[in-house]
Amino acid sequence: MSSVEKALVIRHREVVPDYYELEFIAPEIALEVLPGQFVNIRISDSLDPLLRRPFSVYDVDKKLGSITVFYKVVGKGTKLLSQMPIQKPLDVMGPLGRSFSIPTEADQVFLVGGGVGIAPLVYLSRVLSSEGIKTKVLMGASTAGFLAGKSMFEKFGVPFLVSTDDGSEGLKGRVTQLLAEQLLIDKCDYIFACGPESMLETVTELAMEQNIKGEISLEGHMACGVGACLGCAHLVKTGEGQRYAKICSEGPVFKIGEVLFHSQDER
Amino acid sequence: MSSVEKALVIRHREVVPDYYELEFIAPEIALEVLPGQFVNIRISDSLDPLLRRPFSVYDVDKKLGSITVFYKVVGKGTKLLSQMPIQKPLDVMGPLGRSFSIPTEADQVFLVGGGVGIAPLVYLSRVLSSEGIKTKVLMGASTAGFLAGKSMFEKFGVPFLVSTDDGSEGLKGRVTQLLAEQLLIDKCDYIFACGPESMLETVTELAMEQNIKGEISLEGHMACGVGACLGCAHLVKTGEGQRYAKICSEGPVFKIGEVLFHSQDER
Amino acid sequence: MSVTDKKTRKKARAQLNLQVNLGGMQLKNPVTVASGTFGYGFEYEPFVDIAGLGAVIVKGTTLEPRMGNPSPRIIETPAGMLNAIGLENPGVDVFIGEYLPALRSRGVTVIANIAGNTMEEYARLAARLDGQPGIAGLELNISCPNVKQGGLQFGTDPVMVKEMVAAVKSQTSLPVMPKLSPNVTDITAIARAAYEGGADCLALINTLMGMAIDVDKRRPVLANTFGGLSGPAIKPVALRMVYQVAQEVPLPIMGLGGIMNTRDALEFLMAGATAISIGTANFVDPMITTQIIAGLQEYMEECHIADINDIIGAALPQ
Amino acid sequence: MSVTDKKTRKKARAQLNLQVNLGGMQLKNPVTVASGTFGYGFEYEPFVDIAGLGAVIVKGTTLEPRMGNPSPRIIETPAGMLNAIGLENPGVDVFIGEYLPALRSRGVTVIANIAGNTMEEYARLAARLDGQPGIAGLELNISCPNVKQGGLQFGTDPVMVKEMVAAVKSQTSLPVMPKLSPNVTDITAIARAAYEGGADCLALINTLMGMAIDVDKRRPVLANTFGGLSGPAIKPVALRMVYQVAQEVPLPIMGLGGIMNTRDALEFLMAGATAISIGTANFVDPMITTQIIAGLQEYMEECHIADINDIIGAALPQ
Ligand SMILES: Cc1cc2nc3c(=O)[nH]c(=O)nc-3n(C[C@H](O)[C@H](O)[C@H](O)COP(=O)(O)OP(=O)(O)OC[C@H]3O[C@@H](n4cnc5c(N)ncnc54)[C@H](O)[C@@H]3O)c2cc1C
Ligand SMILES: Cc1cc2nc3c(=O)[nH]c(=O)nc-3n(C[C@H](O)[C@H](O)[C@H](O)COP(=O)(O)OP(=O)(O)OC[C@H]3O[C@@H](n4cnc5c(N)ncnc54)[C@H](O)[C@@H]3O)c2cc1C
Ligand SMILES: Cc1cc2nc3c(=O)[nH]c(=O)nc-3n(C[C@H](O)[C@H](O)[C@H](O)COP(=O)(O)O)c2cc1C
Ligand SMILES: Cc1cc2nc3c(=O)[nH]c(=O)nc-3n(C[C@H](O)[C@H](O)[C@H](O)COP(=O)(O)O)c2cc1C
Ligand code: FES
Ligand code: FES
Repeated sequence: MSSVEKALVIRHREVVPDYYELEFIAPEIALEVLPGQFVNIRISDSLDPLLRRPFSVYDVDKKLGSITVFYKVVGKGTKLLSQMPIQKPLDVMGPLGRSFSIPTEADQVFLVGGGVGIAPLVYLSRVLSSEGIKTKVLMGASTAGFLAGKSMFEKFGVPFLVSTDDGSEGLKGRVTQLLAEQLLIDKCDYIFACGPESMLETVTELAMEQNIKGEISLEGHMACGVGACLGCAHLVKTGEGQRYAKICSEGPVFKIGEVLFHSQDER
Repeated sequence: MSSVEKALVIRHREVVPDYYELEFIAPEIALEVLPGQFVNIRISDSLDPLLRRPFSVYDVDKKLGSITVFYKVVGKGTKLLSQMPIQKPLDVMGPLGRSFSIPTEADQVFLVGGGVGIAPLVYLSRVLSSEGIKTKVLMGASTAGFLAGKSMFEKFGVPFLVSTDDGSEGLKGRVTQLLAEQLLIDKCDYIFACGPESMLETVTELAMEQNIKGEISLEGHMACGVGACLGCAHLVKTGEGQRYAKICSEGPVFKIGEVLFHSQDER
Repeated sequence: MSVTDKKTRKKARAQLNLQVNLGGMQLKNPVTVASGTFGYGFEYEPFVDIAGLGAVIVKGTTLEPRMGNPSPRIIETPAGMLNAIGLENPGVDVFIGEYLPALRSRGVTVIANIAGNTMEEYARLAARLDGQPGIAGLELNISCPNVKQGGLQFGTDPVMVKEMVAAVKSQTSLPVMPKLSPNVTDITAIARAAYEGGADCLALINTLMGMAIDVDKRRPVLANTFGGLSGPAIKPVALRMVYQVAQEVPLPIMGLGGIMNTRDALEFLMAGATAISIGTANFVDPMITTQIIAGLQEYMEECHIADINDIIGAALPQ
Repeated sequence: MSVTDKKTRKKARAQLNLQVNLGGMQLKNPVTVASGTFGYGFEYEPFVDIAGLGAVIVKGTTLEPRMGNPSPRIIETPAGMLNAIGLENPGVDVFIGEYLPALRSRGVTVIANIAGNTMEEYARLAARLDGQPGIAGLELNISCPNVKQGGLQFGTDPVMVKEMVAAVKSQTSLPVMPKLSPNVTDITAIARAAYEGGADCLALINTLMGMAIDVDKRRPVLANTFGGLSGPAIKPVALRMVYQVAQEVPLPIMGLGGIMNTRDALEFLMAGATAISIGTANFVDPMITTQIIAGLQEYMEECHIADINDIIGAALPQ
């Protein structure tokens, strides 16, 4: 069950410019959280910014009762968060949302992350490995300096390949190109992906072409985080047609093929 | 001329419970500021709290270019301010308002402060002393623990007497009683007072009864601090009748007898 | 606090009366949750004892299921947020068949919130909900920006408001609470019309109509262009309207709009509201309702007020 | 930035056009300051080159001096503030005799803001100001909560608005800019009425009517009970009204309400405002106007926009 905790910040550092790792003690959340779930953080007592901000769980230390999130400074809230000193309590609500499933039949799975979208894939990769499922991480960034999650995969010994838009490291191009290449040369039974919508759309196309099952994690503007406000709607397919699903409570993890993208959703 | 400075906080401590001393580097303001003037502080970048908060200048170090304010935590803004770490820049606007005048003909003057109202009297007492005017400070608080400004007067060797509502130190009673007593037994050519309105009203009555001139420093809700918004109006007497004066720019220091109190102003 | 202190306090609390009567609806306490901000209550069960609330006002219900608007549906604004959900809901039959029984079994005081495209739809919804066990009253959302008739919104025209309320009243024995739009020149005129139409109480306010522009994309942020502004930003406007209506119309008021804490709740009660609703604040702090109920009790103890009804309207002119 | 970079930038800036025409008023740039928030300009001279502003809209002026309301006149609210100044001002003669010459000698573009108790007072004020050198235009404050006629505020009744604008127009050769109240059901109806009365441009919005209650004293905080809500809290409402009116009425708009930074200013321009006013933000940051002018230039450079007029209305439906 979700709860709200006053979580003591024990570690907070800028990994690469504008990307931060933040670790805090939240035993109840740490105990329950599954890969792909998120926490909703109240960044300040002030009424501006007003709403909580959602962040995927990057890693968990179940013994210590701590949770790490990995975030990028993009606006007012994340800017403020980046100034949060350690040893202060943070108001954290979680765990929220549906987790990734563990494809126990799979032999090898691909984890595809674009930018800060690698956040939920670290904890997932650890759980998959512990279940004896081989994982290969494909991660992309605009340039080598922003490949921030590498150290975590290195730390946990998860094999990974990278792409950068400017070719400063790994394949020059999008991470979806990397995925296309890898699908040609390596076995993949299941795909997990998180990143910008355009990336997720391409991942969906690639997976469906090759008939590979998988799951993607979406983002969206949120208010409540618990399915009450209907603010975080995303169009999904249903038997008969389409409907809006709540990213926070029916997602953020959706099956590949279930989600409808821009082209249908946006003006 | 007033300016806005990004002032580095160099000292910040809780003197007695809820009363803080805050020192910051603001060379342009420090150079110009006179006793009785105030600064307007933007406490956070957030839009809540939105407006700046006014604080009297408690002390100045002209050499260092620093200013100290002395404040009490009473609400959202002062609470937030109390959490301000040192070595961070604070957005300070000043100096603002009219200063106390220096009654060069006076031999001995009384400085009367109620609660946090002693704030502007410290710097004033130093300037008066340097002009060779004898000063006697009368300060009141609810209880001994809140007589926070004492250390400053001790430091600068300014003689002072105290009163407390509960009698835990000095005279048991209001500081205005202390003033009444002192007016009977000691010479006073001029009175300066700062504190709650009810106190200022009584000081005014006592001074006028005895035909002693003087000045009082008012507080009020402020928005602009520069006389532009007309938000900080206080009723004053004019030749023909009455009008609203701007506390920020025509005050906060007013001549004794000039200001009209509650009884006339409020519903 | 010593053990004896705690005991005395507990005893004192037991003697406090928090119960209020909102136009025939008996509420355990004046703290309710606003329609559309608390789902059907279940979503907040991990955080709140929902049966302990004065009432749960559920998400707006229509005759037929509604899909709602495209995304983005919400965006934060300074001390507020805009929403354009578009009344997404599964329709009245699912509400009656699935949600209502579950709420009833939990002992929740339920106020149903209804919306339609025409006056007739409102009347049919009222008829359909009449006699359904477990509903304490009906809130009429006549202030939804989607609902228009003859080019004008129902909620902004006194004549239509009066007719609408009368039409609904004729179909139900439940207390009827029209929820007024703040996007009007004279809120007291609308409130009076609702009174004349037979309303049992009034809820005010719904959201202020607003918008935001995405400077990079050079177009409105919300897919629906306009949205409803809620949260602390609108509190001064909401409070003003409650204060005005409380003086002009002899109906109990459910006050809402930007309430974030106990002091805000007290402001509304003192402005003349008999009960209050918490909306956007639930998103910020999911346990806020429980905290405000406790906060009201503390306030009553400190100020020696035995009955919450004694402070209702305390700030109104004598 | 290297020296050559700086030079190129300076050159680029020189070629940017920030000038706008607001219904006959030529403004150096679209950034003006809102009436009542900038005094007569002098108050902000330590912080701002007031002649560099698009215009200074001075404090509301009446025929006779006004004393204003008792205190408290202002109170902060979440991301906003309430004010009930009560139009304190020294009267039109002092304005013409003392303030105007001083502003003129500094090269400030001045827009006078006028208010009265009756339509006749407005007309007389307009006549009195007509031909006074140094005034670029007249802003009509028809939205002040103090000003009533026949129980209704001028600014909320289309018929009165039209008459009022026509009455003022007949007395002056200056461009006339009615400033509209947001406390209305349909802002476009009021805007159209002003247009039909002969307005040259429109300013929107004035403050939303709100209040706050002092829980300890159990009475309204403001001595005047009600006050006008301004600041970022109201920005979504202001922006929505500008966007609506820009589509319905063929008049240039001065947009204001809660603008705090360059992005906010751009939102209003994209919503269809030809110029913008900064009000409450001056209190928060006295140098904000200068910063927004620079910010607009930076934005234009980054987006390769040579003329600010090219982004006006960019977010309106095609
Ligand atoms: C389930 C979920 C998990 C997430 N996990 C992570 C994570 O692990 N690490 C991370 O860095 N970010 C994550 N995000 C995104 C993160 O929540 C936003 O970056 C953050 O809320 C922005 O807040 P801000 O105040 O800094 O930005 P704002 O000032 O609010 O906005 C800045 C920009 O971000 C956009 N934005 C704001 N909120 C969101 C949002 N919820 N989703 C998408 N765009 C938004 C705005 O439109 C704007 O363009 C996640 C979002 C969701 C929904
Ligand atoms: C010229 C001047 C000099 C001042 N000097 C000092 C000083 O040296 N030290 C000090 O501690 N305080 C001083 N004050 C008062 C100080 O500005 C307020 O205590 C502060 O603004 C409160 O901010 P807040 O956000 O904590 O309180 P809020 O949450 O804004 O309000 C808390 C309480 O304080 C009251 N309040 C808010 N603002 C003011 C105000 N401007 N004046 C009076 N009451 C107010 C509110 O009505 C409320 O009761 C001065 C005020 C003025 C006008
Ligand atoms: C996301 C969201 C959805 C809402 N949906 C409804 C609704 O379905 N019916 C209704 O009458 N009001 C609805 N409202 C309005 C709220 O019930 C309430 O009147 C408004 O938000 C003001 O209160 P607040 O400031 O406390 O949120 C909704 C508000 C929000 C924020
Ligand atoms: C303290 C204060 C005084 C004001 N006085 C006037 C006035 O005299 N005449 C007028 O037309 N508007 C007046 N206004 C309204 C502003 O000009 C402006 O319309 C409003 O504040 C919204 O803009 P903002 O949110 O940027 O402040 C006043 C506003 C404030 C805050
Ligand atoms: S954020 Fe409220 S329903 Fe998803
Ligand atoms: S605070 Fe604006 S005039 Fe004094």
